[in-house]
Amino acid sequence: MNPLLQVRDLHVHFDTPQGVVRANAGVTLDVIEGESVGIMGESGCGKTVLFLSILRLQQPGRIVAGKVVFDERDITLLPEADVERIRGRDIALVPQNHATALNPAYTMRDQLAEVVAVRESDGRLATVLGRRATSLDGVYLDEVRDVFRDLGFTEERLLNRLLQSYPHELSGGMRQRVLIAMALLAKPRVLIADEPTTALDRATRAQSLGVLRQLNDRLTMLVVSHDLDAIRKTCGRVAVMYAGRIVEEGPTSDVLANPLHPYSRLLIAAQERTRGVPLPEVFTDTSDLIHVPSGCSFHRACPQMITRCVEVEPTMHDCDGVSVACHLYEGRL
Amino acid sequence: MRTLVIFAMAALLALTSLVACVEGPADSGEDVVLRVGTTKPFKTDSRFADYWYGVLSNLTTHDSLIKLGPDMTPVPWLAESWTISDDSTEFTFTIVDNATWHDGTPLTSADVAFSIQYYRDRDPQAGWMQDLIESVSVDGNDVTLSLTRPYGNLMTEFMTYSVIPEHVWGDVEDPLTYEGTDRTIGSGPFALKSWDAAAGLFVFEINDDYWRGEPNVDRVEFSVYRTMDALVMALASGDVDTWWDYSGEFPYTHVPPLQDAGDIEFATATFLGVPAALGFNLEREPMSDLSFRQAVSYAIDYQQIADLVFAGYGSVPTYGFVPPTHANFNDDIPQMEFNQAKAAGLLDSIGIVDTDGDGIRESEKGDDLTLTLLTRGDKTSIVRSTEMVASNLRAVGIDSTVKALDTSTWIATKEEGDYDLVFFRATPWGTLMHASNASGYFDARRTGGGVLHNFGAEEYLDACDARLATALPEEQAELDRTIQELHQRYLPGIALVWIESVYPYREGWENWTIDHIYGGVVNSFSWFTVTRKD
Amino acid sequence: MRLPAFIMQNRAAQVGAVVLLAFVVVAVLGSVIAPHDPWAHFGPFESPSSVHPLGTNDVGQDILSELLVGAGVSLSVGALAAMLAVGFGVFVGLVAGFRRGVVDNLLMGLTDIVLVIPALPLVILLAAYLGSSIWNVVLVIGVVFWPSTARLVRSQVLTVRQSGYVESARALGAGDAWIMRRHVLPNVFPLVISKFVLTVAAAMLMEASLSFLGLGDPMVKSWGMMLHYAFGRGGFIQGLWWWYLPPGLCIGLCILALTLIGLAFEGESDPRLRRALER
Amino acid sequence: MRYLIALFVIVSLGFILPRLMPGDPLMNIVGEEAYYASGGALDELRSDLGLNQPLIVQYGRYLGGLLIGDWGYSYLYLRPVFESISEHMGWTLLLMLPAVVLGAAIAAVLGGLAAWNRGSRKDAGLTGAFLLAYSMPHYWLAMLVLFVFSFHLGWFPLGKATSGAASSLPYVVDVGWHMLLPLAVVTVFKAAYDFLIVRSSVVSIYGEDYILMAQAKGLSSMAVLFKHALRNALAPLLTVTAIQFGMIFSGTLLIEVVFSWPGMGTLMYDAIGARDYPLLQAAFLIVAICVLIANFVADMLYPKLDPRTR
Repeated sequence: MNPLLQVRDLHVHFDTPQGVVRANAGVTLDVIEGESVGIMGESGCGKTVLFLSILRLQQPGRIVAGKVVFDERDITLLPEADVERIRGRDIALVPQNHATALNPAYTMRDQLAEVVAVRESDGRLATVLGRRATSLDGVYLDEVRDVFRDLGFTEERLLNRLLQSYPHELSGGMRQRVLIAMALLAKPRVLIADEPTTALDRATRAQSLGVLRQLNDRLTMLVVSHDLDAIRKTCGRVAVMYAGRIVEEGPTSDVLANPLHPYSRLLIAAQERTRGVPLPEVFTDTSDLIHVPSGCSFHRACPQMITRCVEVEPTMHDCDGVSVACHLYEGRL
Repeated sequence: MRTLVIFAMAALLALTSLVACVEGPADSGEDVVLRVGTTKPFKTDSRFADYWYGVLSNLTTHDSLIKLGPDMTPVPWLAESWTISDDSTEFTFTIVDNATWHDGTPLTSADVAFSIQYYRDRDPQAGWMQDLIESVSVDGNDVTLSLTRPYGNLMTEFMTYSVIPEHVWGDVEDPLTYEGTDRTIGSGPFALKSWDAAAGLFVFEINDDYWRGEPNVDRVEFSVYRTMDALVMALASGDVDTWWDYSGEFPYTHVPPLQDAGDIEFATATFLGVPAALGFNLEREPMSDLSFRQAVSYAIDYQQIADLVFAGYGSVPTYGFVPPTHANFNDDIPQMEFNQAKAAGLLDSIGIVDTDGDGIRESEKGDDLTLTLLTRGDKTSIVRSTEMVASNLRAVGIDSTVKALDTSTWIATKEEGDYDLVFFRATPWGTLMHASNASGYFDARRTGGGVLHNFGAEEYLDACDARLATALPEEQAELDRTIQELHQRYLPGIALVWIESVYPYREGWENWTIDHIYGGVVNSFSWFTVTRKD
Repeated sequence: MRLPAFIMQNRAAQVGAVVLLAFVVVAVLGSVIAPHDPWAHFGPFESPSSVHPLGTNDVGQDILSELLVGAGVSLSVGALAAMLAVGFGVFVGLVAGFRRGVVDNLLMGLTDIVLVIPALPLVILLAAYLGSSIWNVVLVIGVVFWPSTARLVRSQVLTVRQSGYVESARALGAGDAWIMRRHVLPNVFPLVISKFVLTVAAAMLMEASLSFLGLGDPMVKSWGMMLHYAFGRGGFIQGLWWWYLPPGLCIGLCILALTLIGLAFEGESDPRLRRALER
Repeated sequence: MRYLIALFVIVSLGFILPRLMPGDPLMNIVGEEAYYASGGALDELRSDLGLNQPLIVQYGRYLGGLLIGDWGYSYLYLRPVFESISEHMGWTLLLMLPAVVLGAAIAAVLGGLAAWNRGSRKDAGLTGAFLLAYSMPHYWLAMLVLFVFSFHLGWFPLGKATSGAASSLPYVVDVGWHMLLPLAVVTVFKAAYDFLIVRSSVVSIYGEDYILMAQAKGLSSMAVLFKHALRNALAPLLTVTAIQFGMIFSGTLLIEVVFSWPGMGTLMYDAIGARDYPLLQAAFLIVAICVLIANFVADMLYPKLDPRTR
């Protein structure tokens, strides 16, 4: 069937004092309605830029080539107003850093109500300053209750306190829940979860993983994460990104059990060791994004480099269900 | 948001509190209204506390015994006549009997006597009276002053002291701090209707039963501006009809826009004072040497100062310092001469020569001669003149550093004698002080803010004393000429320029009388001569 | 960090630098390129002509020459005053930052107080007291403008001290001097430079204000004094724009240029870059 | 406590500085030409004003007076200092407070827009314009404004706070008419200053995740700017405004002179010229207190604007 979200050969560039950073250099990815896809990679591999571009929030980056088709419409070409309508309502985001993702100046009630208001009408200034966006009552309050119940947050009294409080008054787990709740309140078709489990204590991690697992039978998900467990538990399919490209992609079980691309191997091995703690940038050298090395961008750090890697840029090959961009697998079927 | 509210409330508060403290009088129909602009820093309507209002009241709300007529001789006012004893120690004034105060009570010779004593005993400005006026006696309409010594300048002095009502001031201990609303009551042609500090506006209403008859103007408004620029704009754009200043001259640099305005005309009169002058520190070498002072006098390009600083309205003065406006002007005294050769010669003759060839002459001690020029930083025309003199001196090999200071600091520095040349101005009234002929500025025995008191030559002091000792016009005339001569001979100071004052007024006003002391066209005489054709 | 790098990244700053450079060149060559001696007297109130491109002032001095020579005076007044202020500020800031405790409290107390006193009235007071020599103007302005620098430097010193690597360096027995050279100065430097540049601007503005109020040095041709005379001696009221506009514009442009450069040092690069690229 | 110390030092500074200056305050009471061969009455006056006592005694009296709310007696106005000041203070505040609020408001909106469209032509235009205003000598611009709008176009009065007698229109309207130009000028300078602050703080706020989040929620850019970004830029703006207060006073001083505005600025300027010690002391004190109050208010309001600091 036709994928709900198609990313086709996406190129996103950033102009920096040091030069043009090619943050995404030809990303291609399909997401079919109902499935959930994981994206792995280190800091700086371009996964953040990828989902920002899907929401067209990559500024100041420039989408120089490729397209992002959502529901038959190319987001990169839509007028801003339409994209605003897609954001939140069709594609919602659960941001990575719960500590900073909530506006310190507004209470939870305000920020949740805002979501409802936007969903019900639109995102114009008048709306978000309007009554509905600032007070949360009646059916909407019930809705919020339900959402939080789903998130395993049953106690009425606590909920009321939660609604009254400002971000800095809440624990990390709480904030994480609120963020997820906000995403759900928007009733999106696609949910992008950016590092949903980092910066959380074990217990909360387990919880929010649980939540995500329930969610992925309900809606389409894109999970960006270091965390193998997170990916394993929540995603049917996983893509490994390196230096702005997807180097390997396939069913989660296969890829995690038996990664093909040398980079995937190193990455997954390292991740197994560190249990989801974000990696220091061992393999990626962000300067590669500016002065792109010839051939395979990984060849410098690659333990299995062959001369061909320096000359020719590898393309995606399919080898039994898993597609991988590496010369080692060329011609193998 | 909360901030906004608070600010807004505060602002509102401020506003309302202000609304409370001012009333706006309504103006009536076809009255003849004269609107006068001024830049004098008025503070209050207390004629004792506010020096400038004191002056203003003398020509609006109050009357003096006599005034100085346009021809610079005393004319009767509240005193319809007077007699002076031959030894000039007894002055008897006969007071008019139809004068009344604004509140209706008649003005009597008793009021006059009271006023003189009150000034003597209570007014800091009248300190000079204390050891001079021995007694004041009243006999019918006559008021007689007995002096401890002959005093020739009394008549001139008295034109600046207005008579005040005994029934107001009788039991006021300290006039400076008296707050009573009746402190503005006088006998003059106008009564103060309002002083609005926020609007910087004095409104004077006509005094219908003024004892000398009704003035030609029904209401006079004095509007105070902070900068001359603003005032001239007001003149040109018709907000005010004319300009008033006491002791200052209208800046010529501001004349052209008024000429362009089209409906402004100018009355002119030779200024009684000296708008820019320099004095020598006679305590110091080489200023103590007459030849040096003469050398300086030759070094200065007077015509240039007249042309550039005073825009051609100036003329080259004489060695006698005071201008021809003075009643007994000595016209035998020669004009100042600009002659660098003579200057150089004189300097050489007294051993001030440039030995090391650096273009600067050295004093006897051998170090470069660098004079300290002390000047009034707040009077641009004086500063400009100083600038000119500095370059003139440089041209004859005398270097200088200029100290431009604000009035108070200028006075203090001058009092400490911390200068070689001091630049100042002699006000119209100032030139009449003391033994007249600007002696008030030079006589070493004097004290005071604006004066130099730098000159103590026997001859000169004696002449001053003699002049002070006689009130008889012909004797005075003789001595005036002498004093001017002595000034030429000793040269304690140099008048840098004399000027034609210009007094702008709006077309349609005619027949002004010019008063050399009280601000040109706006004065006690004009009230009865000026007319407005409609 | 090399200064040029800073400027080069920021087009506005480049413009500022160019303008400022132009002014500095004029300031240096002023008396050389001036068509006349600014003190020489020609006909008063002449309109612009080939001889006097900007006409002459009330006493017939060539306005263009005044302007050119004035550049030197105004700029050096600004620069000297700023050096004084920033120098002192840095000193106080460093001492307070390192010596903590009583010294710190005292110095910062003083700083706050000076911050609270309205600058201009104080400057007027001091200027009137010291007399209007150009040096006093410099001194006075210097005295008033140091506190903000002091606060800035101090806070920098403190943050640097807090930082782990300095703590450990201390543990290894590194002295204040070393920490200062190695860590504080590099961090403080751009801020101080920007503070300096901005203070120069403020000082020039202050000099102009003082002159306007008649507290400038009449024997020195600064732009402020030119304006003082343009207003005091009828240039303005007579609408001689070639007299009262150029000095004002020059002051404005200079300050604009300085501000542009100063802001560039605060080196704002788009914060969204980091988020996008380093995750 | 720090406030108190600051206050004390300022009180003392206000006392010492004027007295360091050369010049005799009495000169201004008796006028430039007045002379006093026998200065009896002057000495009397001098002792009335307590000027003949040693400084330390005068200082003691002054402090004592302050404690019982006696601000001393103005030589220049020859009336209790407090009256003169409260009168002029009203006018200055009438000019300043609206200017502060308006300036901040304008700066907030435009600064926000400029930051939002960072690097765009709009940004360049706005920033350029405000920088230019920021760079012009205050009095110079004020003079030009007065020249053009009041003199040439004749739309506004040539300075002063009211037309007094000619207020056939209601007083308040009259005042409003008079204050429009000076207010505009002060506002422009205040706004120019704030603009830079707001712009840079909003620019940095853009890096914040909650802005990204707000966008991801589907808020329009205006909504993000005005509800989320500006809201968080208010706190720094408040702080700056408080610190600025003294500076605004200074700026207002010159503008008051140009517009013959009867406020603190002109008062202080005259007081300095006249060596009116008591008036100067009080004026300094008042202004300083205003600044202190401003800072205090800011400290109070800050938590309201930034919940994190509660």
